[in-house]
Formats: sequence, C-alpha cells, structure tokens
Amino acid sequence: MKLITAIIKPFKLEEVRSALTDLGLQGMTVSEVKGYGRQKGHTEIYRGAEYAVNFLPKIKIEVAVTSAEVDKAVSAIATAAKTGQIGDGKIFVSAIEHTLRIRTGETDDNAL
Amino acid sequence: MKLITAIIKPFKLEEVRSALTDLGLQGMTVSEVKGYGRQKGHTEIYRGAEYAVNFLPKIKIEVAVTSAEVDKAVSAIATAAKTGQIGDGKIFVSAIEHTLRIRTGETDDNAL
Amino acid sequence: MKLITAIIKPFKLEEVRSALTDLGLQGMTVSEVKGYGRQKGHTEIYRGAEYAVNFLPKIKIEVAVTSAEVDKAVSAIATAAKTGQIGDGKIFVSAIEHTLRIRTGETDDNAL
Amino acid sequence: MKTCIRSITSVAALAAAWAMVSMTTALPALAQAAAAAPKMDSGDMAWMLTSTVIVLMMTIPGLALFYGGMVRKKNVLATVMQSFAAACLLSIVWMVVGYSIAFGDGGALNAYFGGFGKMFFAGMTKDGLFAPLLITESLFAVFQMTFAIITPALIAGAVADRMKFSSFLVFITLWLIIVYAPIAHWVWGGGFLGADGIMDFAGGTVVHINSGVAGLVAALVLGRRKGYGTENMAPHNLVYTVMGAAFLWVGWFGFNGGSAGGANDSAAMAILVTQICAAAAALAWMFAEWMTHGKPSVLGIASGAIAGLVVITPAAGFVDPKGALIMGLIGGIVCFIASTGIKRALGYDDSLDVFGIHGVGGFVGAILTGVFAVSWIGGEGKSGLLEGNAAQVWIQLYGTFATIAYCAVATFVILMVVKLFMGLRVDEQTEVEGLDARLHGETVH
Amino acid sequence: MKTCIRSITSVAALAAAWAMVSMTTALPALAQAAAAAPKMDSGDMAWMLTSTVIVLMMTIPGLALFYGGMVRKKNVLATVMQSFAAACLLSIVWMVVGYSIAFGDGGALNAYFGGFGKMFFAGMTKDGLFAPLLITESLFAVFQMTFAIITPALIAGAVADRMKFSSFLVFITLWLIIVYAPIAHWVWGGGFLGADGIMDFAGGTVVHINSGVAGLVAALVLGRRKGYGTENMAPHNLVYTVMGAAFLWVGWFGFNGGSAGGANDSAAMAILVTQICAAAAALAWMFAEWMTHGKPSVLGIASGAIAGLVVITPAAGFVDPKGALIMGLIGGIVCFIASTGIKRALGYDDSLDVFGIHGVGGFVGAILTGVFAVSWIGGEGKSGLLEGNAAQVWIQLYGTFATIAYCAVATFVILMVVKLFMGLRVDEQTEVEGLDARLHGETVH
Amino acid sequence: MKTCIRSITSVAALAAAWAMVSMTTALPALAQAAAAAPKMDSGDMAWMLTSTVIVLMMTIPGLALFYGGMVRKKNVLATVMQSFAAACLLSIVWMVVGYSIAFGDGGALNAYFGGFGKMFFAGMTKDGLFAPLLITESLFAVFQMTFAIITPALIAGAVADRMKFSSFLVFITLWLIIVYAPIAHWVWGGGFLGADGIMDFAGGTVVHINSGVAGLVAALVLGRRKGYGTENMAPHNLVYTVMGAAFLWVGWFGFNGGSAGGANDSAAMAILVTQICAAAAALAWMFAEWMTHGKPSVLGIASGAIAGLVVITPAAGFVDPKGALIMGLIGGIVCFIASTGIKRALGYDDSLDVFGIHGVGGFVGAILTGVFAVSWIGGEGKSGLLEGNAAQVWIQLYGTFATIAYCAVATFVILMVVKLFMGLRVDEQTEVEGLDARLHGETVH
Ligand SMILES: Nc1ncnc2c1ncn2[C@@H]1O[C@H](COP(=O)(O)OP(=O)(O)O)[C@@H](O)[C@H]1O
Ligand SMILES: Nc1ncnc2c1ncn2[C@@H]1O[C@H](COP(=O)(O)OP(=O)(O)O)[C@@H](O)[C@H]1O
Ligand SMILES: Nc1ncnc2c1ncn2[C@@H]1O[C@H](COP(=O)(O)OP(=O)(O)O)[C@@H](O)[C@H]1O
Repeated sequence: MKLITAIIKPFKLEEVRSALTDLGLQGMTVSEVKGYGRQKGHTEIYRGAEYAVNFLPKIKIEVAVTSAEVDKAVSAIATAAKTGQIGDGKIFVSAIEHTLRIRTGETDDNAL
Repeated sequence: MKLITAIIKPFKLEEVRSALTDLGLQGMTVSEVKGYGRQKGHTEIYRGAEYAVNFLPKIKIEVAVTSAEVDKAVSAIATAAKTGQIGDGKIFVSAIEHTLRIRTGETDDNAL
Repeated sequence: MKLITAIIKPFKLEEVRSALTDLGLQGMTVSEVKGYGRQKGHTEIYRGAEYAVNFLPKIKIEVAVTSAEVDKAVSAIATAAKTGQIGDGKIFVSAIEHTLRIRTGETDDNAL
Repeated sequence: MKTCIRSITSVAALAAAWAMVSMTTALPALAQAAAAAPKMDSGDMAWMLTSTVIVLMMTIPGLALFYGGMVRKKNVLATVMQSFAAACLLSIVWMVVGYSIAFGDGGALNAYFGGFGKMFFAGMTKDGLFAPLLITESLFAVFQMTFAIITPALIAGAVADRMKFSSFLVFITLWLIIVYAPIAHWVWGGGFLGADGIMDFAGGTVVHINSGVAGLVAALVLGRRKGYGTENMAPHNLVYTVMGAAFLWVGWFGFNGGSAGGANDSAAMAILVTQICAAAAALAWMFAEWMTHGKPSVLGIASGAIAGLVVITPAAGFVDPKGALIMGLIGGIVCFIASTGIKRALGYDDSLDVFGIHGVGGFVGAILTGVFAVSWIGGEGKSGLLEGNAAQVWIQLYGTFATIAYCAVATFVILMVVKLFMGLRVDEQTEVEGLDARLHGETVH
Repeated sequence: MKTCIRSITSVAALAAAWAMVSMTTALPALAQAAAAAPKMDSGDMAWMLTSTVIVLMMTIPGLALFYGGMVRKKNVLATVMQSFAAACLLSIVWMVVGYSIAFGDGGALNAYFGGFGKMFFAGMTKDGLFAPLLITESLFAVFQMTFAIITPALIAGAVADRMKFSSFLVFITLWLIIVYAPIAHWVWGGGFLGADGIMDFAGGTVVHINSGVAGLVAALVLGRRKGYGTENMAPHNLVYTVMGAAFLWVGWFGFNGGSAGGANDSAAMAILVTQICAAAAALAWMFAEWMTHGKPSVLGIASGAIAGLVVITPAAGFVDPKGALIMGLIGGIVCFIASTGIKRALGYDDSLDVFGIHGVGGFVGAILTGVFAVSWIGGEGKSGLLEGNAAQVWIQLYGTFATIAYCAVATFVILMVVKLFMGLRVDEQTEVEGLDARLHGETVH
Repeated sequence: MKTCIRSITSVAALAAAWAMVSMTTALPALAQAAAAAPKMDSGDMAWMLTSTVIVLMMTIPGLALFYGGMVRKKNVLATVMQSFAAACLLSIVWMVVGYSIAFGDGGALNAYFGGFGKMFFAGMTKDGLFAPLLITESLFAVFQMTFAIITPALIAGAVADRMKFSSFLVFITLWLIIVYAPIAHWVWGGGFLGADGIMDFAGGTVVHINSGVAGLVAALVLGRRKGYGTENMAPHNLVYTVMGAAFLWVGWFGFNGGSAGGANDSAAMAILVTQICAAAAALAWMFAEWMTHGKPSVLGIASGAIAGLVVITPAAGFVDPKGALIMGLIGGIVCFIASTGIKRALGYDDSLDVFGIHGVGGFVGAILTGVFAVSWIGGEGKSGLLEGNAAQVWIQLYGTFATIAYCAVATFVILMVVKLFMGLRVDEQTEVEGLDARLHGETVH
C-alpha cells in the first residue's frame, strides 16, 4: 500500500475530491497547512509596519491506496489540481507497511 | 523505527492518549484534520441554500515508536478508539529511517 | 528522496525557515499541531474546575529533499530549532518513493 | 410655504412634520407649545440624543457584524470595513450637501428637491429649534445623519465578496446625493409624497425599499460571485451575525422611537409595536424554516427579526400592538419566501439578501401600514383599510412605486457611470484569494 | 384597592409602587405631581425609553455572548440561539398573557394573580399614564417586557449543551406564565409580598432567585452532561464572555436605574450603588480565586461582576454607596464559594452557574437589603437591621422562601410535563457531535 | 471661593463650571435657573444617566475589544482582562479617594488639589444637586467615575503583551490618585488651569494627553517586546478592533455630549461636531495610508476615527462643524504620521499606539481648540485665534505643557517604585508562551 500526500491550492479541494471519488476511492484525510515555495506571499501592513506573509494557505490531502491504484490516483489528483500557475503544489508517494480499520479490525488492503 | 499514523474520532483522543501512556509511550503529535470516507457528513442550511458538509472533523495522531513496540501500540490505539460505528478511522504504519531529538541530539531509538 | 518531518516550538519557525532557505531549499509545508511529550502542559481553571492542558502547541514542518541533502537539512533544522530546553521537538526522516510537481508534471528530484 | 402646510396637515406624522416651520392642528401637544414661542424640551433632547447614539450603533458595529459574520472568512474584514467606511464618508457627505437636499427649502422645485441653501449646515444656530419639534436643529441634523449613513451601507450586503472598495466609496457618495437625499425630501422634507399623504413613519420607503431595490440592481449589474451555487459559501461565524442583529434590533428603538421626534407617547408606542413586530417575524421565519427544511437556524431567526423590524418601520407611529403582531407574522413569512425560494428560482446573487429582507420587507410594511393604521395611534385621519380608508392603500402603493422606479433607474445609471470610469468588480484573483488580503492587506489570524 | 394602598405605604419603593393607582405620602415628589392631574414627564419618558433599550441589550447580545463564550465550540450557536429565541418568543407571550397576570387586577385573587383582564394589552390607551409614574402604560409594559425576557433566558445556562431546543421553547413559555408572571405580581403588581413589605427594588427575588432556583431544578432534572468531570469542557472563547458581561453590566444600569420609574434622584443613586457593588464583587471573586487557585482568571472577574450586579438588584433603591461596597465584597466571595467548592462537592451540573450566581447572589442580596437599607435613601420606614429594624430581615427571608418554594415546585412540575410529552434532552449522538450542527444545521467555521 | 469664581467666569465652559457652587453671568440658561432655588431637571438627568451608561461602555467592552483584537492570540484574554479589571478597581478607588481629590475643596491648596473631604462620597445627599448643574451629585460622581476608569485603562495599550497583571493593578491605582485626580482638579475642579482659562471641554488634556504621555513613559520604562521588529506581531482579529472602535465612537457621544452637563443645545452641538471630526480624521488616515502604502487598512480607518475623537474632545463645546471638519483632517494626518513613521524612526515600542493617538491627538486637539473656538458656540469670550484671540493658543500650550511635565515625571516615579517592589515585566517564558495561559490560566480555544 502507498500513502499519497498532495499539497494543493485550497479552492481545488472539491475538484480533487470528486476526481478521486470517480476512481472509486472512498476515503481521504484533509488538513489545512501553510506552504512555502516558489510562489511568493503577500504583505500585510499594520500602521506602517510591514509583515511579509511568506506562508500561503494550502490543503494537504492524504490518501492511502493499494499499490495497484497509485498511478491512477496520482494522475487524477495532478489533473484536477492543476491551474498551470505557480503554487499548484506537490504530490509525494511513500510506502505504508501496515493498515488497520479501527471499526472492524480489517487490515491492509481490506482496510482502505 | 516506525511511524504510526491514526485517524480517530475527536472525542476519543483522551482515551487513546491514556492507552498509549499506559504502554509507557511518552510522546505523540496531534492535529485537527477533516476526514472523508464511508461515514457521511451532514447538511448545513443557510436561508434555504443547502451545503453538504462532506468532511467530518477527525483527529490525526502521529506516534513514532521502536519496531518492537509497534504491534502493542497499534492494538492499544485500535482498542481505545473503537466505537464500532462507521467513521472510527484508520491506522497506518510506515517506516522511519532516522530520528533525532532536537534538544539533546540523541538519535534513533534513543530519541523517541 | 526523503521526507523530513520536524516537530518544533512555534516561535522557532522563522529561524528554521531561514536556515533551510540558506541551504537553498525552496519549499516546505507547515502545520499547527499539538504535542504531548516530556514537556508538561499547564493547568487551566474555570470556576474551580481544573483542566490539564496536556497538549502544547507545536509546529510541524515537512520538507521533501533529495537523498543527498538530507543530512545537511536535518542538522540545519536541529541547530535552528534548539533552545536546549525540554520540548524542543523531534525530527523524523522517511523515504519518498515518488514525487510530482503538479504545475509542470516534473517528477522526482526535479519536482522538489 | 403652502406646500409645506398642506404636507403637514395631510401627513400629520411627526416624521413628516419635521421639515415644517409652523403648524396648526394635527399635533395637539406640540401645537400647544407652539402657541407661545416654543422652548427646547430637555426630555425630548435627551431621548433624541440617545436615539442618535443607538442609530449610529446600528451601522457600527451592528451592520458591520451582521454582514461580517455571513461572508466567508477571507472577506470578513473587507465587509466590516464597508460599514465602517460608510459611516465615516457619509457623515461628511451629509454635512456638505445631503442634509440640504433632504431638508432644505428647494423653492420652486421644493416638491422634489431641497436645494443647496443648507450646504455645510448653513443657517444653523446653536440653539435654534427644528420647529415644530422641541429639539435643536443641530440635533435633528445629526439624528438624520445616522439614517443617511445606514441606508447606503445596507446596499453593501448585495454586492458582498466582489465589489471594489474604491468603487463602493464613490458609489455610495453619489447614491446618497442623487437617490437618498431627494427621496427623503419627497417624504419627510416637504416634498410631493409627504404632501400626497403617504404614511412612512421611520423610513419604510426612504430607507428600506430604497436600499433593497438599489441592492437588487447592484447585484444584477455586478453579476454573481465566482463559484456561486457550487462552492461552499457558508457564513463563517454566525455569532457575529447574531450580535449584529442584536445591535440592529436595540438600535431600531432609536430609529423608530426617535422618529417620534421626542420622548412622548408616540415614541413609547412605537417601540412597543417595534418589539412585537420584530419578535413575531422572527418566530414566523423560524417556524417556516423549521417546517420546510427541518431545522430552525440561527441565521433564519436573526433574518426574521430584521425582516420584522423593516416591516414595522413605516408603521411604527400608526398601528397598535395587535396590528404589529399580524404584520410581523405576514412579513416574516413573505421575507422568508423571498430570500429563499424566490431568490433561488430567479438565480440572482444578492449575497446577503438586501432585497429579500429590506426591499420586500419595506414594500410589505408600506402596504400593510395602509391596511392596519388606526387613528387612535396615528391621530385623526390616519386610518387604514381596516378602519375603512381604502384610499390609503393606494397612496402607499403609489408612493412605493414612485420610489422604486426612481431608485432603480438612478441606481443603475450611477453604477454604469462608476463602472465606466473605474470598474465595479475586483479581479478574479482577488475574489479567489479573498478581499481582506488583497484589498486591505490584512487577514484574521 | 385597600391591598394596593397598604402595599405602597409599606413598600414605598417606586418599584413596588408601579401597580398603584394613586398615592398620598411616601413619595413626596410624585405626590405633588399627583395632586393635579399627573402629566407625562418627558425626562422620565426619555430615561425609561433608554432603560428599555439597554435592558433588552442585556439579553441580546449580552446574555447570548456571556453564555456563548463559556460553552464548547460545537455548541456556541445553539447557546446564542437560546437567548435570541427567548427574546422573540417571550415578547409575544408577555403581550398575550404575561403582562396581564403580572400587572392586571386579579380581583378577589389579586393577592396572588393579576387575572386576564389585560391580555393583549387590553385597555391600554396611547397616552394613558401608568400612575403614579409619569410615563405611559405602553412604555411601562415594554420596559417590564425586557425583564420578562431575561429571567427565563437566564435559566438556559443551567441546561447548556444538552437541552432540546423545542423543549426549551415550550418550557420557557410555560415558566413565564406559571412562575414568573405570578411572582412579579406578588412583589410588584399589588400582590401579597409587596403588601407584606418585602423590599425588592429591581428583582432580587422576582428575577434572580427565581431563575437561579429554576436553573438548579432544571440541572437536576436533566442530569449531568456526558463526560462531565472527565472531558475538557473549558470555555471556548472568553472574549465573548467578557463582552457579554460588559453588556450585562451596562444594561443593568437600565435594569436598576429604570426601576426607579423615571429620571430622578433614586435612579441616579441606584446606578451609583450598582457600579460600586459590581466592582467590589468582581474584585472579591478575583482575589479569592487568586489566593486559592493561584491565578486571577478572566472568567472569575466577569462572574464576580455579575454576582455583584445580582446582589445589588433588590437593594439598589435602598442602600447607600458604603452599604453597596460591603454587600459587593460579601456577595462576591459567597458566590465564588457557591460556584466552585460547593457545586463540586454536591456534584450537580449547573453548566454555567445560574444557581451559584443568580440563585445564591439573589438570596444574599435579598437578605442583605434587609440589613443595609437606610431611610435617607429608600425613604421613611425603609430601614434595615443596621438602622435597628430587625423585622425587615425576617420579611426578606419570608419573601425569598415563598419564592423559592413556589418556584422549585412549579418548575419541577413544568419540566416533568414537558418531559412526558416531548422529552427534555437531546440524544447522545447530538450531545457528542454538538448541538449546532445537529439541531440548527450550522457551525462556526 | 475667589479662585472658584474666577475660574468660572474665565473658563465658562460647563465642563469647567461643574465644580462651582454658584455663578453669575457666563451661562445665561443656568444662571436663570440658579436665580430661584435650582431644581433637578429630569431631561438633564435622563441624558446624564445615559451618558454614564455609554461612557462605561467605552471601556467595557469598547476598549477591551479595541485592544484585544490588536494583540496576538496568545495575549487576547490578558488584554481584555486589563480593561475589565481597571473598570472594577478604579470604581472603588474613585469612591475611596479619587473623587475627593478631583472635585473636593482643597482649602488653601485648592489650586492644586481637592483634599480629602469627600472621601467615600462624604457629604453626598440623595437629592443634592451638583450646582450649577441641574443633576444630582450622585449622578455627577458616577458620570465622572467613568472618565476616571477609561483614562488609566488606556495606558494598557502601551505596555500590552508584557506587563505583569499584579503590577498593572498597583500602577493604575497609584496613577489615578497621584496623576489623574489632581489634573482633573486643575482643569475642572476649581484648580489653577481652569482658573487660567484653559479650554478643555471633555478631557483633551485631562484624559488624552495624560494617558498618552503616561503610555509613552511606560513603554520606555518597560522596554520593547521580545521579538519586536523581527517577529510577526500582526493583530490576530481586527473584527474585535472594529467593534471596539465602534463602541468607543458611540460612547464618545456620552463623553463629549455628557460633558455639557445636561440635555441642552451644547450637548447636541457637541455630538454633531464629534461625529464630523471623527469621520474626517478616519478618512484622512485612510487616504494617507492608501497613498503612502497602497492599501486602505481596516486598522487604519479605525485608528483614524479614534484619533479624530481624541482631537475633538477638548473642543467639542467650543467649535462649529466647519472647524471640526478641518480639525479632523489635520488630526487624522498628524496621528497617522506619529503612529507610523515617527514611531518607527524613534524605535520605542508603544504597542498599540497610545502615545501616537491619544498623546499626539490630545495635543493637536488642545492647540487647535485655541485656534478654532468660536464664541457663538462656546459663549462670550470663548474665542480662538481665528476670531483674533491669539492669547488662547498660549493658554492652551501652557496648560498642555503643565500636564505633560507633571504627568511624565509622576508616571516615571510611580513606575520606578512599583518596579522596585514587585517588578513590572513578566518573565521571558511567559512572554513567549503568552500571558493568557501563564498569568490567567486560560486560553482561547
Ligand atoms: N520540498 C518541499 N517539501 C514539502 N513541501 C513543499 C516542497 N516544495 C513545495 N512544497 C509545497 O508545495 C507548495 C507549492 O510549491 P511552490 O514552489 O510554491 O509552487 P509549485 O508547486 O508551482 O512549484 C508549497 O506552498 C509547499 O506547501
Ligand atoms: N484511504 C484513506 N486514506 C486516508 N484516510 C482515510 C482513508 N479512508 C478513510 N480515511 C480516514 O478515515 C476516516 C474514517 O473512515 P470511514 O470510511 O468514514 O469509516 P471507517 O473507518 O469506519 O471505515 C475518514 O474520515 C478519513 O479521515
Ligand atoms: N514518539 C513521538 N512521536 C511523535 N511525536 C513525538 C514523539 N515524542 C515527542 N513528540 C513530539 O515532540 C514534542 C517534544 O517532545 P518532548 O518530549 O516534550 O520534549 P523533547 O523533544 O525535549 O524530548 C512533543 O510535544 C511531540 O509533539
């Protein structure tokens, strides 16, 4: 099994979610993060003192999938999340050794 | 060393924490996430416009443990987090290659 | 490629970021988390009811780097984040099998 | 002068009497005072000072919070900024020219327009009264200023999340001068609608129909928000909205009660019927929603309360508590339908329902005033349909349509001119990222 | 009539005099006015209009925020909704029947009950005064309406996080009719407690003991919150709570000051002692907590201020500033102990301490009024223990116990009836997930 | 007595007249009343009761929110706590001794100090008037109490994020007694500055210069916040700040309007010019920022409004609307420059710009009062430079410098004494982790 971690632009979440649902992937976990990268942040001014807001709001999606599904899932995310403009984000794939569904005790591929 | 990542229902956090403490595990990192899965969300209504809230609040727990402790820890979490109802969440185990405790510079198993 | 996950004290974020930038690392993802460990939390009292706040605010930094850069990056973070006092946090390194830059479609080392 | 006197005797609401210099019968208590040289009444002054305070509180923080809580988090500061900036800018515009147009003497054109004679409060003395009221002109001018602030500020709700701040400032300035001030003159300042006998105690037409129609026009001209209907645009913090509704509500006692012009029995009855109508409409909306959508929402009950306050505004000095109760129930349900079903059916994006609540509620209130007015409250001749005076309904209809027509056309023209010179809408990037960061350089952390 | 007059001469607080038709000695200033046909006083009208505004502000947004800030985030909207809906619903209930029971003439049963003669404000004229006050009956009725709103709304704090919204609405409706209105009649409306000489200037028994006892009963009937004592139920945003406390505080000037019935010396002294007592109690609570728990908390000082305001409520027209200072110090410490130690020891879950603050504070205030009342403030015969009138303490005790007994029994019966027909408590799932999403379909984002 | 009378005839502002026992010419209306035994005026009472309510609202919740929204999230509760605790503590200090020093009769030392004769409100009767005003002394004392609360509370903004709570309490207690009360006496209580003819209607020197200078001294003594200039210290929630600014604004109508001492033409004109000046300054700041930094910020416009309110404070009873407009424009720009460029250039860390807004604004207002005062507003002899009375500017300068000098020295000494006994600043750990958790044991969740 693999864990796909995607950092995307916040307003792309709905599109990515439905792209994954279309593939039959039923689960994912989402968190609000801040990203730092090539895309530059904006400046906030308070009574003349300027603060650079370097970190931009991003969404992190974590999806655990079977090894067979990885490629499809990655390209579905990549397509849905793409705007072609700087700051679109990254996808990382890493290995999961073991998975468990808490409710049922099912493990590994069955637990996804 | 292994990293255990558990997605659980928010109100189970205390129970999971004490189950891990009982095993002698001293550390963990917790974040608020939103989960999408078999469990369905609710609907919010604003002046007649309905919005489906697909993502439900969940808690993500990350615990790094030695390879020897993995099984005990996973089953402790699973037991504590279980309600038997849909949406209980998942546990993922993956490998950590290297660990460092910032304060002391200790590494690997000593750093946990 | 490796994923470096560092849990640090919140007010160290700026220092860690500039240490990484100095190494030429252009990207990272940051989230607000709560940590539980040796460092003890404080107690909040509300009309006589005491609640132990066991979880302390921490920052989680995730940086994907090439295998060659890992050691430099880890020690840069460790140096920047260190106060020498309890609660400084941890660094975990794990493997990434595959990386993709959504905007361009570049993969692996080129995508970092 | 003739027009003036005709206007008084026919309108005979204190509200409509404000602009008059002398009077003979309609208001016995005041008439008495007027027999001798009228003297300032410290009790009336006290209540009108207080009313001024709380009507200003309706806009800041009331409206700022009411609207601010309903937008998405990325636009909350831009939204509260609109109310706050309106309060600042329109105070000055009112001083410069608005007051003059509304309450000045327009000479030959007085039926339509108060002229420029009172620009910069020209002619105001320190202790001169605003006859026949027993309060000073300075107090009358600042009390009315708070009305001139909230009316244009209300429009912001219709264009939330997408209008340029600079264009908004220019728009409300022109709108106050070209739309609000003349219509205030028509109804309260000695103009033709007052003369024709329209009953509008505290601004059903002048304030609510006016801002509601302008909001609708603006929403149509600007177009829908990006993502409208697909993206989640749920209010980010309804606690703010409830707070805002509360300040609007308590401030409305100054709005309606202060429109009696003093601390008299008319003011007291006005706040009693205001309370009843607001409460009834809030419950009506809540139960209507509960039955149709299964849950009573916080936003619903708050919206209903505001709807009720709008409905009672023209009627506050003319109806009794039972009339107010019925008006509230009707108004709550009608505004609920307008702001939910009808809006969705028609597909326009009046973001925070300025039209559905203020436009529709103002219209319902204006007509029902013509139905429920009773002479033991409003004074002799102030009867509605239920007391057999069917003509009043027609006068109310005629007055509201005059307002709607003029307001719609003028608002449209103003918007087009602003669009031509500076554009109305923020760029897409700003809309996506949020107005707070991009227009004002600030965010809520 | 006889009862009425006896009540006045013995009570001689304006508060207690409200229901009276005429009077002879106790209140020189008013008596004078009453000699001729009494005329409306615009200054009194102005202050009572203002008081009405700010007492309403105590509930919305005051109480809504005070309570809303103390619950967990998942229940904040449901909590503010309770206050807002109470304001709407109880306004109508007051109009329909509450006012009549409280301030009507109950004929043979007048000692206990005001009858149904004033339902829907029957008999109210536009300019009729509420003698011996110099304000109109319409104003008196809406001022008292704001009291009838906040009292039941206060109970919500005891059952926060777990009561069904529908059941809450039914409960407060019945409670207003069956508990609040009769007790208001007993004390202020010509009933037996007023006649027996109880001193309750602005509602120590009627409002605070009453809501506090009802809260305790309700908390016991509903049972503890799931997770009480084990889960973290820390207030999610005490900024709201401080705001709420502030609006309660400033609004209380209308509550106590308005209970003087006009803009007179009694009103002025009432707000002075109100300020002193609130401040003293806040400091007392803060320092008590600082010494016992090591830190002065925001929740503590805010709670102490409210406790002080409760304590001074019955006394505001009877004690002098020094008395108020001592009452505040005592009240702050007693309520601190009641809301922390005692509550924990007894184990009931009065979520937001309605009993510990309003019940206990109201009781302390009622008794201490009998101790610290001085005749140079309250008028001849209005003396307390310190001026040698020990009997007053007994009258106060007797009055409070009558209130406690009736309130506790009636509240219990009402709750049981509601429970039978529709249940009182939300299901477990709702309690865990939060009332906002499940009851109202909304959350704070 | 002689000093007193001299003070009246030369100052002749009601504000300055408050402390006087009788008077002859300067105030015709009041003089008339004084001819017979003056009687309480219910309208004046009503307005002063209301003013008291809304001036208290300026501190809680106004100032609490204004400051609370500007700090980082970890310090928000500690910040609102400072305002709330100040309201509690200073009420008591005012009763014990502050009022006596400010408005008592200091005998031989009366030019500088009111003595201890009125401690604990000694000598106050229930219905005794505070001649020549037509309100009771109890009302005057509680109205002034609200001024004595907000002035020290303002200082908290300069030391936000780093002062110990215990030291803050001790500091403001001493400061009220040693700095505020005497200076209030100098200007309003029969002291030498009033006698010398300074015009300070509602507290330009007494309140704003005073708190602003004290804030600067305190900021310098405490030193900068850890991380100042490097860490992000952006305001965490400007919605709170806008709300706070709104309550400060509406409450200011009581501050300036109430300083007329009654519901008279002077009060009405005062709130009109207050509104104009606040609005003008807000716009001036906003446009200045827009032009220099490219974006109009929410914090900017709110700050500008407060600056305008400060500027008009000394002038409110002396200038006309046009003067107010110009004063606002000047004040807004000067305070903008002071709070941005100058502060940064000098490098002190006055966290929330108490000096830049209240100190500088108060100074600008005091001087411009001497320029723009016109006798048709303030009464005979109350002329400024533009009416040819250049001397007034010198009197204003002299008065402000006397205040600045005394305030700076006395504040410094008090701080040093407090530092010696208990320290002023929290430890580093507390500053890093946040004051909320470490000082008060609570956080916003
Ligand atoms: N090396 C990295 N490790 C972790 N996250 C990264 C890394 N590089 C970029 N990111 C994340 O991806 C987001 C987008 O990256 P950025 O360089 O701004 O644009 P692009 O994806 O178009 O190259 C960043 O905001 C950050 O959250
Ligand atoms: N494939 C997945 N990858 C990542 N997270 C998942 C995945 N499937 C489920 N989750 C997480 O687990 C939570 C619970 O899953 P769900 O399918 O609702 O119920 P259950 O755990 O009972 O099967 C989800 O809300 C989501 O956060
Ligand atoms: N085993 C672990 N797994 C995951 N996170 C951990 C673990 N141990 C510690 N942490 C994280 O590191 C933080 C610091 O750890 P702590 O034990 O308090 O101090 P130190 O790093 O000085 O040993 C914790 O708050 C927690 O977020």
